[in-house]
Amino acid sequence: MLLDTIKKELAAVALSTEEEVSAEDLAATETPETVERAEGEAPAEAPEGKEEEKPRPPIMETDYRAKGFHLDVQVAPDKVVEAAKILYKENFFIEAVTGVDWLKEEEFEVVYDYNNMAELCRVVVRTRVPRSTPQLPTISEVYAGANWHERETHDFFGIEFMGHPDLSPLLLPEDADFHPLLKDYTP
Amino acid sequence: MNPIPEVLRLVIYLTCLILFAALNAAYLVWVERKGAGHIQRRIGPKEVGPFGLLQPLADGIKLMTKQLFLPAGVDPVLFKVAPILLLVPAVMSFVTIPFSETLVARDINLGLLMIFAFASVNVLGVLIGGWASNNKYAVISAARAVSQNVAYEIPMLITVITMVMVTQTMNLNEIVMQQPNIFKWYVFRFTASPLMPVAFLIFFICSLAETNRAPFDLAEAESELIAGAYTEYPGMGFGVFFMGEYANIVIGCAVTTILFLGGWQCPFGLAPGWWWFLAKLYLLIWTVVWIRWTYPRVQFYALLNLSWKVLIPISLVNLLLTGAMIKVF
Amino acid sequence: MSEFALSQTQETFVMNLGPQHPATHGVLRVKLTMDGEYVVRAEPVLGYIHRMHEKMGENRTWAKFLPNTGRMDYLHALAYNHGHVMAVERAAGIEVPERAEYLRVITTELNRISSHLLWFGAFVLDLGGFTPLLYAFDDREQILDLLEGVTGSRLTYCYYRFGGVYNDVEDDFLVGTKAFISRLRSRLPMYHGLVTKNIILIKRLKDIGPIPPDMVTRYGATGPVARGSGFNFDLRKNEPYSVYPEFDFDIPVYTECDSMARYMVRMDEMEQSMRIIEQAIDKLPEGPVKAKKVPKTLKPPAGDYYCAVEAARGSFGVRIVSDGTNTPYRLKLRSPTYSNLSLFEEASEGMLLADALALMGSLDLVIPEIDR
Amino acid sequence: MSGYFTELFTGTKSLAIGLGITIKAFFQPVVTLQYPYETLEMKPRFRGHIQLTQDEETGESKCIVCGMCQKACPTGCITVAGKKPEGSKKKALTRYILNFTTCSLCGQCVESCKPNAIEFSKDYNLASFDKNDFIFDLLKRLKEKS
Repeated sequence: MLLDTIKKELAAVALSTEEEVSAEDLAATETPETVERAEGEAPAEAPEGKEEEKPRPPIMETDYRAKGFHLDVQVAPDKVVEAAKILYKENFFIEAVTGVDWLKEEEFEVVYDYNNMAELCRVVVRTRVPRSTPQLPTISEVYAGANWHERETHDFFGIEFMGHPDLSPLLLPEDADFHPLLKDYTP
Repeated sequence: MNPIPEVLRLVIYLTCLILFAALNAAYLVWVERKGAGHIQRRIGPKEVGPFGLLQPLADGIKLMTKQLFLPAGVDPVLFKVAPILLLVPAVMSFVTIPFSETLVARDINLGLLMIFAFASVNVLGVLIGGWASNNKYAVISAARAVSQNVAYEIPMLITVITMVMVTQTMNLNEIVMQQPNIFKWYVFRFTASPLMPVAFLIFFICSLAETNRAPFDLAEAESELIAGAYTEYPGMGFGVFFMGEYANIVIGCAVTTILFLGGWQCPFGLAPGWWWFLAKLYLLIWTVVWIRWTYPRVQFYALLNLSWKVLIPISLVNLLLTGAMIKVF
Repeated sequence: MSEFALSQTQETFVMNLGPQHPATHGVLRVKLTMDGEYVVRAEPVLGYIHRMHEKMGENRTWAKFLPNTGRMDYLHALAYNHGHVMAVERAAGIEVPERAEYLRVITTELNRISSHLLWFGAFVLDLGGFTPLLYAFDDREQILDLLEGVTGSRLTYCYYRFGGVYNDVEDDFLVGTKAFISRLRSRLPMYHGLVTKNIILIKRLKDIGPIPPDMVTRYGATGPVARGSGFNFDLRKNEPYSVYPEFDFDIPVYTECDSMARYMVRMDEMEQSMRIIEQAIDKLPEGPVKAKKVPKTLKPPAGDYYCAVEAARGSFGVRIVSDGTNTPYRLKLRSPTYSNLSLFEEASEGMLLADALALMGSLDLVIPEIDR
Repeated sequence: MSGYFTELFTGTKSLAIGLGITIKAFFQPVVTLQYPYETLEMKPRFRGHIQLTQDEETGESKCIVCGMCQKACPTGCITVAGKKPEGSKKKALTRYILNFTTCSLCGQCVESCKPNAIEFSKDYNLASFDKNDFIFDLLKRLKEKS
């Protein structure tokens, strides 16, 4: 099955929990479930017991019916290109690239959505970059379609994709120097 | 012998012809819009006057009262000359058109030749207009118009040569007189060449292409080139272009009528006169309108392919066949 | 016509196609570098009606984002409603009654037909034929009337709610829909006679604007663009959502990769949508149209969720990142045409201007959806 | 070579079919509605701007000033105010302002209204040169109606 094959192949690039895990990376592998909004009006919703849960494995199959995707892979920022190459070899196509601003953890999460046309298999590749130096390599050489998605992510979050051919604002005005989807952005 | 001096007669005729061309342009727009409306199952203009009949007047007033400004960077002389260059040859061509046996401004022996001489000039109007506009869309349009006209002049003239071989005259009135009834119309003159209906079609298609009409309206393809060579023209500059376009359509259809459909002759040999000519003319013009609102636009290479691969070979075959027929019979 | 070799020494000029141009159907600007009539480089410039829906989503509750979804793809607004509603239902674990699902399918498929009809007209208009546009509008108007009777609006629908639909349909809608389907069935041969089989149109679309399968994968193109390049990929079949598995329908796939293939895919899809609607009306169960247990203030458990639907132009995906509060932490909207248009630059290289516009028309652009 | 003639023939035939279709349409009745002279009746569910419903007995508004519509509105275009009259338990509506310029007609206010105090109107002729014309005082409109 495609899911098993791709899981096996992606395990090579997924963030490994045993070796070379710095304190920062540990935070990265933490489940986003424990995150609460800074000024949420109703903070009591997240159950207390959740914090005792183990950190999420870097590569895991998710419950498709509940989540909407099959495989969730955490990779180091410099491994996204390798992951993209593996997925490209298996004829996956890129659906979207986007970012999430985790203000509390001072990190950006960059999320790559892949899907396969032959057999339904949605793979989510995520990586975390520090908010102060949001840099990671571009995958637009593997997936030409990622070009615009990365430009859009750069527009909205200011995440820099190293080696990207043209990171000028795409959806925002040409002279825009702001990044509206940052949680601390005020117009 | 003639009560009216020749010069005065010509002036009167010319005035009437210019009026005829202008009125035709105005009301052909109305016919076009009304026809398009009903073909698309709506009614078209209806507000100004009964059935929208005064709409052309309103449009004309609007165009005339608009400011005639020169866009930045245009060539001021050529920009103004271009619309006239399109309209004048068209009006000039009317001079030799026989509306009836006697109703003709100047019955000259080389009428057919003169019309085609003028027809070749009018493309200059589009070319100069497009060039002078200092607009990239207009330049592309001008280039398209010229190459299209050159490509379609060839099959058209080959067909005309065939016709001249058959009629043995270039006098339009004489050509009409050779076709007294429907069986003697050149479109059905199978004794001259069995390919006569095809020749008629070729000539009609070529006149569509020569007048930049849909589906050959590449020069003003509105979904590609906005309004082509006319993009920059304001007010009456555009209006004159428009008049020239429609005058060209009338000329094209008039020549088709004269060459193939017996001009002012009645199909049944009864009461020949200008009314028959006009009836046939407007029937053809209606066909032009009908075609416009039916087909999508052809692509440029398809246009040239049609000319070089279909129209020219067939018209050449027709030419040879006609020559052989004349030789044999 | 890509055999034309571009020479380096030749002079090129830059032409702006848009933001106001008849062929872009909205405020899209394409910066064309032209060599005569040949396109050397076509660079789409986006963002003229960018409204930052994603930020708006972060600042309002889940339910308050509903009207926004209808304003992205104004031609297939109900699919966008559906995508958002389904994503939130998945996150919050809301069960939808069966009748509501059927109503969603009927209305969204009607909307899909109306979207394809408008595309059909506008595409032929791009190619210079004006009349088919108004014939298509005539039919589309019937759909809008039907949908107006149900949803209350004609274009930017806001009909689906979390756990169901806004209100139940009446019988005259079902009768009217059936009448419309038999009407459209009789009109489609007319469209094919007037347009599809027309030699001029065939000459303009056949082998024009090839999008090879490899390009589809690299750019992530979906919808009719992928299906015209030989991919049997339709989320209604591949990722069966709602009650689509209950129906018997086919996915039209053409392997020619040219503009004609994309054209045929959409024309055939209309017929398939009609089949779905007919079956849905026949099977329509009785029951409530709204789930009972929908909390007033939705607070989906924290985590991220993805949900995609097949809109008229491709797969529309909604990624939700919830932090357990009543507003989304992050709402990512993946619009299909954004990916579809991004391949235009590569696909249009070396084409004639008119062919490039035919290719652009065959991608079926809706600019508000690209710009979001 | 035979392909050449086949294409010529089928092409000409397809063009003739096209002409036949358009000329048939030419003689068919028009389908458009001559708008200012003819109008359609609005569908019962047509969503115009909202208006207050009338209590059949009292002729007053049914509104209980709970503020649910104001809360449900995505764009915040509804402003409701009310106060308790002397000796009454229930609040009475004193002001209901709809800023129609930002309304997106989503229907969430009508849906959220428990006492059915608001409904969609059937007005669609709403063009105006002045933006202020679209800030509706619905209570005033209700009084004018009754």
